Amino acid sequence: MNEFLPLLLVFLPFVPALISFALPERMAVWRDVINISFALAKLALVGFLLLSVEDGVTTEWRYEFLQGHDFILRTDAFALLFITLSAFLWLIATVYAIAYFGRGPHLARFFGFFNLCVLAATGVAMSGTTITFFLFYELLTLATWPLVVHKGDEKSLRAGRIYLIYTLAGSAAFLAGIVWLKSLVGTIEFTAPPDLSGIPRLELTLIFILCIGGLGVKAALIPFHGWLPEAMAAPAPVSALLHAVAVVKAGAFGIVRMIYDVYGIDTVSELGLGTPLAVLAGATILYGSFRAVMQTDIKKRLAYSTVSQVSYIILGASLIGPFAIIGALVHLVHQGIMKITLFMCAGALDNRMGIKSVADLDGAGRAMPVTMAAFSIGALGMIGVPPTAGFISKWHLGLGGLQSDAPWVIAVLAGSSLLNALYFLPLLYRAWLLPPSAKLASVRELDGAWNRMLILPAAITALATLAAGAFATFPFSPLSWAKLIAESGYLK
Amino acid sequence: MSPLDLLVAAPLAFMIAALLSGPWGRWWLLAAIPVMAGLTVWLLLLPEGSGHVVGGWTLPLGVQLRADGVAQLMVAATAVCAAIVGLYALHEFAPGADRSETAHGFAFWPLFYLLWGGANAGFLTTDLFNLYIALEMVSLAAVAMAAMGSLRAALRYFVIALVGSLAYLLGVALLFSNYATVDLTLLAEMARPDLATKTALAVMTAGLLIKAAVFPLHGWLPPAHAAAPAPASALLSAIVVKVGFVILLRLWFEAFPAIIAPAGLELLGWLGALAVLYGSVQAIRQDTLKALVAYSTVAQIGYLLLAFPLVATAAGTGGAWAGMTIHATAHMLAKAAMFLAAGLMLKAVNGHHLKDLHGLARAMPLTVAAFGLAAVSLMGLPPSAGFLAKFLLLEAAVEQGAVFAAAVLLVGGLLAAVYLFKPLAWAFAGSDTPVVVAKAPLRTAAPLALALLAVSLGFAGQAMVDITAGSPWAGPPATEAEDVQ
Amino acid sequence: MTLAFDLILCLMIIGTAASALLMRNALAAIVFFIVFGNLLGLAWLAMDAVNVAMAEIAIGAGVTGVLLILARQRLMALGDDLVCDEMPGWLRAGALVACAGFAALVGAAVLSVAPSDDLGGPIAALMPSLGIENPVTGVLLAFRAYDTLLETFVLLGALVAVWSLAPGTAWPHPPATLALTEREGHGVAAAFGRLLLPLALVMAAYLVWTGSDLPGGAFQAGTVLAGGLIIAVIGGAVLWPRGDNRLLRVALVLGPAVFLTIGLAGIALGRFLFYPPGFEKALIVAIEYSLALSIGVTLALQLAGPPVTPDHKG
Amino acid sequence: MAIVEHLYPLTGAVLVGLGLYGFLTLRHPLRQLLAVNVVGAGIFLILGGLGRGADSTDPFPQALVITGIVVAVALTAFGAALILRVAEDERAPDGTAADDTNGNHP
Repeated sequence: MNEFLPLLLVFLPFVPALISFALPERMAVWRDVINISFALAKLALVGFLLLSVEDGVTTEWRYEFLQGHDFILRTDAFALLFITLSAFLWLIATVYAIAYFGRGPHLARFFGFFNLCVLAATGVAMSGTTITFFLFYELLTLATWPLVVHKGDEKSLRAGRIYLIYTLAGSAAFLAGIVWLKSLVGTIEFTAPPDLSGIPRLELTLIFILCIGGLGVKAALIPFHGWLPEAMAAPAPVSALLHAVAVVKAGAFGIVRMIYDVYGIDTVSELGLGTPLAVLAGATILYGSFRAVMQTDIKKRLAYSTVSQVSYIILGASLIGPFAIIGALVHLVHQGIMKITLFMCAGALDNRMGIKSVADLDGAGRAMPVTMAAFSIGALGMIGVPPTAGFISKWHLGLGGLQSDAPWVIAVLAGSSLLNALYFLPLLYRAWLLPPSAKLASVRELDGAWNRMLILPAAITALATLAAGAFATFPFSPLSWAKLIAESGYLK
Repeated sequence: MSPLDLLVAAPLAFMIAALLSGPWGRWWLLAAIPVMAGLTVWLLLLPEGSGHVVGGWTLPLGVQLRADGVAQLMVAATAVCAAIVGLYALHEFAPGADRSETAHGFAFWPLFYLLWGGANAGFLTTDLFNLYIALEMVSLAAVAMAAMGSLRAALRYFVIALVGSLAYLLGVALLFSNYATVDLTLLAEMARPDLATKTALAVMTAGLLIKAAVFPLHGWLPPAHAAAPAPASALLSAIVVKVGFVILLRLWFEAFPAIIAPAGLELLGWLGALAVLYGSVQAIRQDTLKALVAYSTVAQIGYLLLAFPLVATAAGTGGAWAGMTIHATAHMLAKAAMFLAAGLMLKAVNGHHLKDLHGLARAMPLTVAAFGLAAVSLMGLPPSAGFLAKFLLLEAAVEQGAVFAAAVLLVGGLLAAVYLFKPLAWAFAGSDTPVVVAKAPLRTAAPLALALLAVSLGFAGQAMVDITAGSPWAGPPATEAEDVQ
Repeated sequence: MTLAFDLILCLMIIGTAASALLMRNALAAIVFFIVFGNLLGLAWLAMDAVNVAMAEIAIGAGVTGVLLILARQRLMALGDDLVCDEMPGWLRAGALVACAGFAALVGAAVLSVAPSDDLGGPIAALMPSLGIENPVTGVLLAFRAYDTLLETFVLLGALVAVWSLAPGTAWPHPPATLALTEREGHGVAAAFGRLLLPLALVMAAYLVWTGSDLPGGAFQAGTVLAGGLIIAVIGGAVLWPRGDNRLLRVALVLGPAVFLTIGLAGIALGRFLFYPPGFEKALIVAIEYSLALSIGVTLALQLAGPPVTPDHKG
Repeated sequence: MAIVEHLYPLTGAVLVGLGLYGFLTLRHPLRQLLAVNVVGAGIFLILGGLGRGADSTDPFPQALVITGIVVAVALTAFGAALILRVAEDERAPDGTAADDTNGNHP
């Protein structure tokens, strides 16, 4: 039974995907029920696995799809960190999407691909070899494209085109890298880094660049970030999913795997590859923040904020040190929770009151206090105000920078936090302290089940943002789990 | 008893039956499918390299049939394609309103079986002259099917194919004169690098490159494949070009590997690379759907040629060999699916252009899904068989340090994504659902089944690698084909 | 034959071929092509290949020539005067150089191979077991019967392919009638046709029968039959049948069907296309007769071309 | 002496070249069809001529040639019909026989 658990966990969303595709629109209620119940089932399954992995039991499923090429799904602690996040946010995003779209057209397709996306993200997390990782990584690309072009207007199609060009080119580079590496050292399982000592430095460096470059596209590292702000053309639930868990996180997750499980920190430090990557991540953090400040569209601003925030993870991973990696891992979760909160709120504001740009926000806090409260918590978290989750991340990253003799990291973090404040606080100021503009539709935030359902997910994740910060030392908190990962494998 | 000759005889028997049955001829398909399926399974179960000489005569007089890995894989893929395309065609090639015969509705079916039988004959024989006849069977049916769409394109195809056939025949004549045999297995033992052999090989290769539509001899393909009715296009792109390719394989890697100069392999590799790039760029530039899909065939054939130098240098590992043959199989299934899906979509909107597909993902979700899945395999994205093939080729290229080939493989995949997502983007465009009239909606199952197969065969990777490795001449030196009764 | 004869013959072959290709007048070109085919037949005779000579004269020169003449006539009727656009001189020069080079390459390859009768011996050794004398028929219908079987299907398929070209309104009407250009010749042709058809039948039957022992055989006989049919149609003695005529279909598939059936029956005795000992000649002759009939009808209909809509006859 | 022995196959080689030249320079499909037949005849001469022994000709290539001639005539017949139909189609009044709608599809 346990052997098939990883398989079950990955392919569970396939069932609601198929059902969503197949059910006619008039049975939409059933589709909603099925989607939510499968999300719950998956969460339960993840809970069960969390308990067993904490006891040190990892389960594994392997299948030799080609001689010498294993397809491996494994539940190690790092995988579970990502899976827990995705399972939790999947449930949240499903509820939100149902409320957001109501009974709009062609949702069957949307929920079908939505589920495939989650399948791919889970697969990315549990992949036990580079080639398995690649399989799911590509599947993720394919499954997200229909979501990006969901609206079908000129802008979405353009976004979809740009998204594909970036991500497929990235995947090609990544594929070249892993095939090259495999031809040198054979199959690479993510259990212990292979022995790379006999391989010329130049080759290793080139492969590293190919792989990180390829993964960096999804993680929106500069200069490969161009697709992300464009992808804002997608509906809010898609943006939430893309930014918080699926696409960008798959890239960041892959980079962590590359550094810690494929090359191993020793090889990376020996080759001197960590510092350039850290610098690039730092540059991305500052660049993203700068661009965010300049945006007037709320979703665009959030998008550039994502560019910046995801690189925190890469920064932490590339600094190579106990605190830094804990910071990176914990931020993987924290950023997800915070960013999904922000996107869901932005979507709700747009959906209910037609607010799209910063200037429209005046007085929105009075019309939709719950939404704006959740938004504010997310924004403060992003800035890194204690006791939110964001503070925990930045604290560890900062310590990690000091520990790795990279004091410039503190400057980057400080600068970024300043910029974060610069682009988030005005929103809060406008929403809470300015009088509402006349043209804003007057809405009653919590009227009707649909509307309550639209707010509820954001409220939950906002509370989670607070909880992750306030109860960071409790077992099973993201921080504790990140420490578990770091202690179990990444720090020797 | 052996399935080898029955796989050729059965379609021919059905050809006669279809000819005799007039307006009812199409229904023979329902008998043909189980018969051919049974024979194909039987073929797959045969021990590696089993074969015999037809009629119980002996070489060099007789014609030897043999089941090696390539033949098994290609015959099986052909059977799947032909069966499903045939089912799809039942509606398109039907009698007129008053049960009277129509020229196309009647003639398609005998030609269909001629093509099927000819393709099987071509895959199974080791006799170069017999291959010539098989090639003509296939070409004749193919041109006639192309003529059902555009007479002009068919004429162009016909004239060029004729030259290709004659070039091939000239080579056969020279080889027979030189060695007093036209059997590949005997030639492999006797091959000498003399002028006659080299000339023969050169002209035969040129002829086959025409038949397989390899750049720069591909000119006839796009107009003919784009204009033909959907099931005909599917058969042409999936099966017909593969016959020329398989003969090329047999010549280069079975009969004359000893006298092939590396430069020749390199040349074919370059042609393949150019075909991938040129075909893709042309496909990107098309604004009609079927022309796009047809140029995609030009590009995909390029991969097969690109693999030639990799296969030759990778003796023993077999990765490139498997990659090449699996690519041929994957392309067969995916391209047939894509043409059928394209046919349904265009029929429904009554147009030809990409922009006519506007919003079709909503009106015909399953058909668009079939197109999309086929596209996944053609782009070489996981988990499809197309990915498996590309992965194996890429691995071989990287292992051999063939950086250029590896780059072409990767870039080709990206270009394929560019041109294949264009129609998909149109299908996903717009928020209003167009009103389409899909006749015989059950037909959607055909492209969907083919596309799903192309994608899911990726999971059966090792099985396909094992089958295709069953060529007595792919890895170790050639051995005599065994005779099984 | 003497060397001089061979040499003159070859020069004439090349000369007529060149004329057939280079004449501006299409009719003259086709006439030269027919002469060329007949000279080739002579060449085959000179090489002691009587079977091939008959096939070449009957099919290569005869049927192909009639085909080309008919096609030209119909194209002219459509206003296509078959004039080729003149290519630029430098292109023609380039093509000439390339083709001369290619011919030289092929010629060199040919010269490097010594002519020899390699398989004559092994074939002769096997012939007694077949009970027929003509080794070419032996090769065609025994050793390489598989080739021949497929070939008959190519022929049949070609007719279906010709039919498939019919305009939508034309199927299943008969092909266009063949008419002489001059009215006066009509009566003569009619009488001739009525006379010739039975003669052609007898002649075909004879050719098949001798084919097993002497030169001749199904293809040659089929061609004679086709010729008889054509002339009979020109004279109006018989009319082209409709494409969906039952009897016609049976006649068309008879040869291939008999061949295939005998081949499949062989499986019961061991192998596809295996002739049980003692029955070789009987089976081969049965195949040949049915083939001759089918080939005759098929060739005649191929010459007739695709069906036409009744109201416009080309 | 080689030339004498090779007289017919060499003639065949010349015919191949001639036919190819005709094919390349003649721009009318029917003339090209004729040229292709010349090439075919040349190939058959090579095949038969090189199978000539001291006093007999190998029956094996003879049979191949006969098969080849029959295949060639089948293709020529189809080609001629195709050329004719293309010509008819081009001269047809608009609408009655436009290229890819031959009226055969319901």
